[in-house]
Amino acid sequence: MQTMPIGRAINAGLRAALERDPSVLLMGEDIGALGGVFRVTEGLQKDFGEGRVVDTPLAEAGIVGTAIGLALRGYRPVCEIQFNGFVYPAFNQVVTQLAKLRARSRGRLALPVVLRVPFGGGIGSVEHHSESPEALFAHVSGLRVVTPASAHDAYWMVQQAIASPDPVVFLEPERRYWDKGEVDTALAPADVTPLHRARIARAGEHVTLAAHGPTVRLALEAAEAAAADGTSIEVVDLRTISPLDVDTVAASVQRTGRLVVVHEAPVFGGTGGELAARIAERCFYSLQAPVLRVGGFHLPYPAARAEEHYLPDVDRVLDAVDRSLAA
Amino acid sequence: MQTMPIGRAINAGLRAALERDPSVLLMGEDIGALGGVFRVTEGLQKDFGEGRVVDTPLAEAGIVGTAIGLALRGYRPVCEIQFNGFVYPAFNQVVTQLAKLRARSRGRLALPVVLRVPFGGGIGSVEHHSESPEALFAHVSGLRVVTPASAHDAYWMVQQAIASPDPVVFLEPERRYWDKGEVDTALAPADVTPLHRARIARAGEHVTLAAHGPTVRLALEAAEAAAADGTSIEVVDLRTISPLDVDTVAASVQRTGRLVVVHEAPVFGGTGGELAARIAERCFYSLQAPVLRVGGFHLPYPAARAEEHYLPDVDRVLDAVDRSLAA
Amino acid sequence: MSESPVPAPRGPGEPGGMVQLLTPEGRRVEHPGYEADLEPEELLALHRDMVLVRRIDTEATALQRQGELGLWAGLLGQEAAQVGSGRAMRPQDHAFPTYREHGVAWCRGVDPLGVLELYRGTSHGGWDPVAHGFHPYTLVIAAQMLPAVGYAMGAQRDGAVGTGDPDRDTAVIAYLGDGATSQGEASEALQWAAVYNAPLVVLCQNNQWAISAPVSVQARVPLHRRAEGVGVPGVLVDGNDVLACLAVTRAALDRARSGGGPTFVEALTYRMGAHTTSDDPSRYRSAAEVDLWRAKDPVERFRRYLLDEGILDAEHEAALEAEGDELAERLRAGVRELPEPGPLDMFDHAYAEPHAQVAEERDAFAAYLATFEDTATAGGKS
Amino acid sequence: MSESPVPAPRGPGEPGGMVQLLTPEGRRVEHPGYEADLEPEELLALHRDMVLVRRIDTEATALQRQGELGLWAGLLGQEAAQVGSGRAMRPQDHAFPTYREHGVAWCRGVDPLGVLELYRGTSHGGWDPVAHGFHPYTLVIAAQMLPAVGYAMGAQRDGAVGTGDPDRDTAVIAYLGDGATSQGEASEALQWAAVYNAPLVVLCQNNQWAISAPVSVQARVPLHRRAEGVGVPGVLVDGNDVLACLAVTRAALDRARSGGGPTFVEALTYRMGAHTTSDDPSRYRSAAEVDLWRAKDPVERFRRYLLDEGILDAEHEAALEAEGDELAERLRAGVRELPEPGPLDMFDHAYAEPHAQVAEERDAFAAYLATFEDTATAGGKS
Ligand SMILES: Cc1ncc(C[n+]2csc(CCOP(=O)(O)OP(=O)(O)O)c2C)c(N)n1
Ligand SMILES: Cc1ncc(C[n+]2csc(CCOP(=O)(O)OP(=O)(O)O)c2C)c(N)n1
Ligand SMILES: [Mg+2]
Ligand SMILES: [Mg+2]
Repeated sequence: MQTMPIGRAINAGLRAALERDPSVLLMGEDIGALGGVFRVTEGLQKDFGEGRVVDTPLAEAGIVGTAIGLALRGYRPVCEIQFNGFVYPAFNQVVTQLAKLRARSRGRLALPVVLRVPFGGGIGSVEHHSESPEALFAHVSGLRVVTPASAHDAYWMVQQAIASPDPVVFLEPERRYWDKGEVDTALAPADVTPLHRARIARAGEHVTLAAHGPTVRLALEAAEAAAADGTSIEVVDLRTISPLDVDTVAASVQRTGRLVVVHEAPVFGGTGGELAARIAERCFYSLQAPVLRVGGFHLPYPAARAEEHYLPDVDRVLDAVDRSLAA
Repeated sequence: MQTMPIGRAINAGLRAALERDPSVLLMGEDIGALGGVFRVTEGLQKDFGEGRVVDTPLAEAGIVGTAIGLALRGYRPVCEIQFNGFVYPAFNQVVTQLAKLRARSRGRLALPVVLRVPFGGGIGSVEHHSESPEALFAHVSGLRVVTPASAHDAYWMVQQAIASPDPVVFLEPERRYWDKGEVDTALAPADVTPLHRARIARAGEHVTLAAHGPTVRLALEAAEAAAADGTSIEVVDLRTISPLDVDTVAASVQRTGRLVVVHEAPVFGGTGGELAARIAERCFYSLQAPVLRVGGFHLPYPAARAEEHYLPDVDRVLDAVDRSLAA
Repeated sequence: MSESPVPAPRGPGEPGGMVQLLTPEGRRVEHPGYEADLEPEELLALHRDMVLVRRIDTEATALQRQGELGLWAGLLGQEAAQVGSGRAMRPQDHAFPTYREHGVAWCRGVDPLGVLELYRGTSHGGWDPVAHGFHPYTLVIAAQMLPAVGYAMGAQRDGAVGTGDPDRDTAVIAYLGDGATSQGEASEALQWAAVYNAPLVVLCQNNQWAISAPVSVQARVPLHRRAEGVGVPGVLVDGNDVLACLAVTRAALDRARSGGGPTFVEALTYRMGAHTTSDDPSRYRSAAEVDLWRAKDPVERFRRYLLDEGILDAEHEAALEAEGDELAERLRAGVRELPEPGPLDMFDHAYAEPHAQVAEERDAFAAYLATFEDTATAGGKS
Repeated sequence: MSESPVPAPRGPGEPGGMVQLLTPEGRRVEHPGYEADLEPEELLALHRDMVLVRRIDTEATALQRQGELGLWAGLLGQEAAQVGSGRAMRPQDHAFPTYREHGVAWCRGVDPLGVLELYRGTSHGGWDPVAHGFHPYTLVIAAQMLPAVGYAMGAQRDGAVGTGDPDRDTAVIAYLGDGATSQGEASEALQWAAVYNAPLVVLCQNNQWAISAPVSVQARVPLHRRAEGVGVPGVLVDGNDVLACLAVTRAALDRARSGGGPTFVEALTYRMGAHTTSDDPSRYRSAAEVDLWRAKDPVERFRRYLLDEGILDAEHEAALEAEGDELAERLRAGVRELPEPGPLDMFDHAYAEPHAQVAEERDAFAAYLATFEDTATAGGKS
């Protein structure tokens, strides 16, 4: 067991992948000497060389597009998109090529490409740095979308993503990079939770709270606060957005009869709607209250000093929990 | 009253807008002499000149990006994206600039830009020509997303979209371009249904069927077939995807107690999930069955000869209706 | 004001001018720096390629009219550019095509029926991209460019560039059209290729039209100048001259394989037919223009040369005609035999590993389909 | 092989070479085709701009350290490029900036506090883009380029180009960095500007770095050559020479306004400070390099020239110092006064007309907030 922040855990996971598999390479802006703006790739270029940790031109379409070509040639590129709002120049390559080439070639081509995208807000940053675009990737078939909420998951999930023969969008919760946690680096791969399995982060009885990435800690804080008032909240860390582990959530809701979904992305058209729709269908007879969603508003991400109002917080989560329990 | 196909109705609507407002201009690939690959702009360059009906270079980012600049200068550009699958090169301009510039300037800038995007399948076309990307636009705040299902709506909605001070993604149901319908061109603008209002396309009692664009006709056919077996289906033509007219659907569901949502887009992460989640919440106590969704599968759009299997059809819709009624 | 001037166009003959080795009349001419001294058999092989490729095109067009294909994007007029560049490739090279490179597919040993699969709509393409070094057709304009650069960067990483071993050194050809040069990704690809000195040849078939848009809608200066802006040499070649296309592409590929870096080749040619079978060119271009180019027909031009040289004779041509008939017959029969996709096939290829929602949808759909079989016997939908 | 050759770099002095009118030592030199014969008052005004703009930068950096700003992107070293180009604009011209054009904002009469709003995080920018002809800062690299071209196309449509009326003819400047030239949209914008002959000047401040990436990561040839590839003249100018930047931008803007079309200006300068206050340049560049450029300091260079010419004197400088102190004081006080966004403000600007879901969310949020007020008195959350 080692204790490390999430950012470092991803760094350690990338290091392990680079050591294990010579076909793995990292590509991105400022990931070399600088170690990335979040220092997630710190020290990797020094240790693995400029050939395997590549500082690219300032062009996301180029990063993803050439990564696709490298993957076709047998490499496993891991692309860093510097911030969530900068992934759109690459969107055409992601949707048109990365997601579809396998189907277009009837399975003859594999695209083991990972897109690392820091996402979410709460770091007081300027616009385009704090968005949560997961719904846009989840709706695109051919992609897998995952996000870790703990250091342990960060360390292992990034390696599982790199090992996947399918393209994976790996969303990194920006404001949690510095959150410390225990990482069991000694686990045998077989003993690691599969990439597309959700996790009960806290057991509870009265209501289920489903969260992913940065809102998992928020959900746990809400559960802690609610416990004081005698409300027992079960927190599910979804971990995977595409596919969704609906079974784990449904099993929880069958016990609690109530579900609140929390994410930072705008609620309208967000991934919470898909989960809510599936649970409302699967658990129609066990739901004692409507599934409620707490998240960002249907607005462009606001200026830094307004984000505290925009982002879901413990009070807004508890308000939804109260409404769910009151129903 | 005039009878015309949907494609012609859009053409007539564009013509009316070009005549009414000199700041309106059309931009796109092959929209001039050719009249567009679907002939929607046929004759307009001849009548309004190359200055107002502009054949652009083959670059969607350029089309949308320069349209944004033209709008900032006081024009009302109407951009044609030749096919749904070709909108992604423009996605960065749509998400980063078109959707956000108003909020970024605290309302000081207006972006009256219309993006015309033919969408949906069923025309036996090659890949990238038959996709339904509405969910990707609906989740982007700052945009409005609408789609007509009848010639009458096509004629008026395109004019309302052009008149809107906000950017509008105007989705045109590809395989319905040739569907004829009555158009009341004589209506006073005030008497026209507002752009963001849904419409009861067929009244019914037992179950509500919500559809938009190309699936509205499908829903009506299903309703007709069901009527024979004594099942009375109410069909709601959503017309607007962002915002969603949840009130109209909820009012219908409060009567019928049942809802089935149909669209061609993949169900997973599709707009049906948002509608289902909202109705399941709003109508929790009046719903007698889980909200069911019928749509495309979570797969890249298949080759033309497989699309009959991929696309929802009357049987699949009726199967869902049966399951809803059986619950 | 003083600024770095835009270089003036250069004429044929002079360095940087259009490379031509065969005049439209089929007369052999020289261009400094480019040889194409081929053996008679090689010349006949090129002629055979062009004739058969044109035959495939004719046949496919007919099959579309008969409703056997949903669509066809013809290559009529572009045989020289495609066969010349395709035959310049070595087995280990890779091509990233658009949707019109049927002639290159032929040179890469792809069964034309594999191409017809896409246009019939039974699949998105029926060949193995790796086995043929010929990647899937790309319908989204210019989207193949950056992956092509990445693939070339991969070859470089593998040490398959500049070793001097002709069977190892590898280069990539990325095909694109004149209209495609307007996509930002096309420029981005050129720049990445320049920055990484990738073993890439960009083969731009400037066939004068992007559906209804003449090339003047796309650019104010010759397309190959674009490349110079990022430090990539641009070459202009007569795209209806198979010898010139072969020589220029060979030189560019050799340069790439040896580590010399990327080259942009603009092949001046003409789309003699419609954009696709759904297009009606009479709406946007004159018959006179088409006639003008018909006089430069790449196949006829090369044929005349071979006849004058006494390399080709009536006997050869008769044999080739017969071979074409056979091929056509095989296509006509084969296209009808192409397996129809089953309702569940599409679920097999979206992901390499299971995806819960896809699996769920597949199972539900299979169960749903089964109800028809049951009820078919039971008589009608319950 | 013969191909259109990549032109060799050109030196200062010769046509197409780097335009310089002031040596790093502050000596006035000539460059064919460019004049900057300004009155003493005009020269002093330029000097004042540069000094005050630098003062704004210094102050903002300090305010960030004190926690009053969340971030600051400094312009230290780029004062000449920004003031020179900014002062070349006429009132009716429009600028599309990146996030670093504080000097241009100053020239456009934008209150520096409006810029600080963005970096403090109280808004995305506090000025009226139309009133100042200065559009919102764009943080997504190169995303301002195509809208800038479109705006220029709009001016053209309005008949505000080539009329000869100096108060009517309009041009647009699009600013971008060296790294930004790698974005496909930047190339696409150049091409559209070329195709439509738009009244556009692309002002590229090549400050040698894109965060940690030296310009060599972005390109193999000088950036202004990019433009030549699409037929747009490229001009290289000493970006630390305010007279040269003024003269070159003026000439380019005049050309654009008169209908002569777009120009790409590469201003060679240097980002003397960190990329932003969150950056640590010591990780990727040497102090020696920074010293090298400090010797070319644009403000000091111009000051020396004015002193030598006897245009500037101690008195002037003292007055300017005092003016700077006042300005700084105003910023220090003003930044703390900037209104904090209320919880419901953000709902006002996403759409011009009501959006059902936004309205619903706003009402629900307002009601939710109200519960705290109620319960605040009632004591604690129920
Ligand atoms: C991104 C994108 N936009 C638009 C289209 C529609 N489209 C298909 S082919 C074509 C013209 C292509 O012209 P060119 O690049 O010259 O190739 P050619 O067809 O002449 O071989 C267009 C506009 C597309 N396929 N992809
Ligand atoms: C599309 C996009 N990708 C990445 C970034 C992150 N980023 C911000 S500034 C910057 C470097 C820009 O360099 P340059 O264009 O030279 O401008 P400079 O900062 O030197 O003024 C990068 C990579 C961004 N803002 N937008
Ligand atoms: Mg063409
Ligand atoms: Mg820079």
